Amino acid sequence: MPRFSQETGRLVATLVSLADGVADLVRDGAVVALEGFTHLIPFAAGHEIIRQGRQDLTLVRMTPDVIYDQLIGAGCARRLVFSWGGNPGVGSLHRFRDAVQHAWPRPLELEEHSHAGMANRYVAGASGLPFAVLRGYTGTDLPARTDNVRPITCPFTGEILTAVSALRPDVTVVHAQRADRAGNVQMWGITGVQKEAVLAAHRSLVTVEEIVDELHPVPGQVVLPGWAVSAVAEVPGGAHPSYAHGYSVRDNDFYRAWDAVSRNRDTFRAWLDQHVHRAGAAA
Amino acid sequence: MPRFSQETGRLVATLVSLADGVADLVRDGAVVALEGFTHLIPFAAGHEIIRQGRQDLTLVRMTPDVIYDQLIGAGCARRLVFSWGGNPGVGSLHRFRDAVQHAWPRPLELEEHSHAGMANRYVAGASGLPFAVLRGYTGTDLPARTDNVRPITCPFTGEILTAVSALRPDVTVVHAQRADRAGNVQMWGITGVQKEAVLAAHRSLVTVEEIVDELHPVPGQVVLPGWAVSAVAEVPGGAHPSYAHGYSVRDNDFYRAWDAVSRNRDTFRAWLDQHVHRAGAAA
Amino acid sequence: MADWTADEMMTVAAARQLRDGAACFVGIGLPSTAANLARATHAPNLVLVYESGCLGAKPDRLPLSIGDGVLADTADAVVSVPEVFNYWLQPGRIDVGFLGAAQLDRYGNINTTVVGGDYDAPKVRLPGAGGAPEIAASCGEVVVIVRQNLRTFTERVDFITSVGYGTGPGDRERLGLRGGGPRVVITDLGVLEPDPITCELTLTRLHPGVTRAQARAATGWDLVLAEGLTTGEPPAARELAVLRALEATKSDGRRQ
Amino acid sequence: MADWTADEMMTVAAARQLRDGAACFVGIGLPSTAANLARATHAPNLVLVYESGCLGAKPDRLPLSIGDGVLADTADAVVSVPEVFNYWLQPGRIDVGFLGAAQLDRYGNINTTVVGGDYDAPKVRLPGAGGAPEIAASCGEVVVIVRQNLRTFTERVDFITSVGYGTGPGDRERLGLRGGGPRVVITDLGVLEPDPITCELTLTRLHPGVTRAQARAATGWDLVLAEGLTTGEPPAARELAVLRALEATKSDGRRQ
Repeated sequence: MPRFSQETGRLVATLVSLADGVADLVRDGAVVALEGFTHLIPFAAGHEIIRQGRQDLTLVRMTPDVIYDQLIGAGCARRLVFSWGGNPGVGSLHRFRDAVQHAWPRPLELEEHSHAGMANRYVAGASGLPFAVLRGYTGTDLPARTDNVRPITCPFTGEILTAVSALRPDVTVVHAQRADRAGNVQMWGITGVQKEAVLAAHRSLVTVEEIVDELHPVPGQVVLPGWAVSAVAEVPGGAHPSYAHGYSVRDNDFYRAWDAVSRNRDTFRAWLDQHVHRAGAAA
Repeated sequence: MPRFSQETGRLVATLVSLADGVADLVRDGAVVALEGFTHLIPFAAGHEIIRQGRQDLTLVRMTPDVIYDQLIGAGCARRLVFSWGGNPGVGSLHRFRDAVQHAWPRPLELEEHSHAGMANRYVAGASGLPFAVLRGYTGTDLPARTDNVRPITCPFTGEILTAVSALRPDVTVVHAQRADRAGNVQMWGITGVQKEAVLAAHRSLVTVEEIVDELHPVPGQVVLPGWAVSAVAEVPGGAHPSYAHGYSVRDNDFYRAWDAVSRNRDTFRAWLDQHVHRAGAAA
Repeated sequence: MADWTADEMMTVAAARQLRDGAACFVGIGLPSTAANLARATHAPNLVLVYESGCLGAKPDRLPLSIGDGVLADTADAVVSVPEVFNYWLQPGRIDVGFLGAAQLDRYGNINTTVVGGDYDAPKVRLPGAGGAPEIAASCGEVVVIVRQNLRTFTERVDFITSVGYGTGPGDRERLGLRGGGPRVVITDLGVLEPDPITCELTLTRLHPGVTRAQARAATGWDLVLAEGLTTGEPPAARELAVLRALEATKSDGRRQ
Repeated sequence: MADWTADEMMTVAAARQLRDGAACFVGIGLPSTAANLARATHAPNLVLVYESGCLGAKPDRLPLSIGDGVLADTADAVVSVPEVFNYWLQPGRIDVGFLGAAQLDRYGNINTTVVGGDYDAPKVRLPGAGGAPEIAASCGEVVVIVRQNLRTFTERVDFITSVGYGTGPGDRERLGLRGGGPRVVITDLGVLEPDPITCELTLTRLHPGVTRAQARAATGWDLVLAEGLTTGEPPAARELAVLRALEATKSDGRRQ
């Protein structure tokens, strides 16, 4: 969806508001990946998805944590494709468990993988390949639970390895530190699997701490050219309670507090009502 | 070959002289990759290999250019595994052509690939996999000339793609801007396929512009931890006539002049004698 | 009454397993605590690798998550998540992998996926695999840290998330797993190691003050006691002091 | 007598093929010259992708090699060589691929490997494939720039390094090649385009001052002239001025 800018004549990502970006790119029933490996998690975009009442989403994410607990508890998800679902360093995700164990607020189908498998599924998607090869899953009970993990034989050595099918989300949403007005996106610190998740997706939405006139190089940066991104929305603090390296620090107290908030359906609903629904598209 | 440092108690790359590093790591008959994609080409290490009179090497490199023209003309190579052999922007490699067309100074076996194929062969080697998958070679005459390119069927879609076998050089040699005393290596600018080539090899030798007490982060840097590198040698200017971004510029005049020097066997031998053999291990 | 807790003893015992200079793949929780304790005591040059892509991280406090900024700030290199698994873990570059477990069987197979009921309607849904299956497959050796009780030490795990010795001798080779598998299991009661012939986890060390009977009573299979079963050293004063100082930094997570 | 050379006409004609804003995979030599001419004239926002990993390079002079520092210094992003092929070229993110040729046949198949003799003892050993096979396979379309003569325009290429339309209609689909293949071939005599039905390269435009007879005489197969064969525009004064200024920067390579 990069547009050909009339003023610059260049293929650029569209600069949008968070509300418009989510309305345009995240549709009911879509396969949606919100990525960010502990760092740069697009919480604000997740909250906007909840506010807009998206339904029947297939949520994809290596490490579904608090933001997916919220999306699942809010009833947005029909299916979850993941490799580790917990509150890092704190414990379980109670909304996630409630959905799996008691189908509340609705049943949640699961497809689970290992981190290595998920990462390689994104790599295959980003590479325009139908599958990737790894040494993984062997001897575990995981392959019996999905059609997306199969043995593959090396055509040179005869060795049997593991193939995983490519992940191609309808849309990937990530948060980054900066973008320029052409939609070139710059992120640094722990950049996880975000590049692969964006390039694997048919369309992408990037929220950023700030939009600047010029991107100055930063050590450890990953830059996504504007012509490879669909839309960019300026959302300062859009990763909170996760963080944006150089802009904010991880709000560990929030993650700890979430355990109590999420244990009980009523306290969760109250939290959601106050902090997401009433918060409006301000976030 | 990283050693356990007595003073620091840490796994570190050995700091060596260029002569000792080549003597220890590059043996007659070995499979040797000198990588560097136009930038950071380890010329000094190549000259040391010539000075030490290595024989029967299988030389591996995506873009054999002037340094391989010199190694081939000096008679060090029995076999060349490559994807593009020329003098970038100037023309042919005359020593390479003389070896292939007239077996001078000795016959040269060739195994050739595409860039995408070679890059993925290094990726497979670095990943501990026996092969990699790509969309490549299809419909060309290249697969008929090597055993290392074969069709592979996607276990999910049935689509037929191309598999290339992993490259595992006995030793990879690269040049970088800096290393610290623990052998942590830092390079930036165009870093090509060097990380993959080093990680794919059984052992590695890195020449650097300078060894520093501390590596300060640089935008676009690639850092190879000392525990993943065998040996590091300080060789200022060791990439000339290639360059080290931030330290020197590419000596394009040398590349242009090489065309005349290398056209004729005698002028080549005279050049080799004066600029490599007599230069001693100073370079 | 000892002046240290069973968890402290367990963490200290795990830290002692790590030799200086080794490259260690650590998850959050007890593994990260033990690895950082080792780095702060006898193994100052331990190379900590976190699945978030931080190679050689040197945190001065315990990160609450594997993605805390302190890990990136202090790392020798920060790489992508696909790279940490494909270029660093998979080829066997990591010496030691640290794993926890919700269930563990006599062959060191680990379950962190589901407990009870069946897979589609489990009694307890656990976080899942994360990096564990490939850590268990590819690290030079695996150190398991887990509290020992009948819920955890089970005759059979409800789901094999990560493979130890499978069904016994030769299984890892048959499966083509290149890493050495679980070399030691550290619990709050003692230390178990695989029998060289049978691969079955046997009790080789008790923590001070723990009896054989307690260890057997906390094990869901007929636990074999190794000949030469010993009692380990209690935590040294320095080990305890450093561990407690590290634990104290946890509450301090916001100051990154 | 025209005040421009055939090579200048060829480069200008190639530059005119590039629409502003497109992503273009360029090799060194005429393709790089033409792409930078386009960027300096009608296509200021052309995205230049070099196989050295420079995405969106904006050189202010002609690099002698695809790895010149100016490409990294001016790029939107510099990525590894595996990444530029796997994440950027292979999935079809590049609109236009620019290729040269030592031999070219009527279906736009290209040889840059060996000429004459047989593969193991060739008369002329050429540089080889480089990035060309996958550029030809995966770019949205391919623009070939090559001087037209009997040595180059051959009935059959001695080695297929890069596939055009193979043996004719349907071949690219049969081979599973996802890119569109050669859309246009720019020579020093004119412009050839594949016939929509037969896929055979037919002459659609002559450069000013070139005759049909000259074009046929320089082609090693019975060259079909398209109905509506036209004569192209000569280089505009501005195109020539910019091109010559660019060429002048070549000699200036050391000042990076």
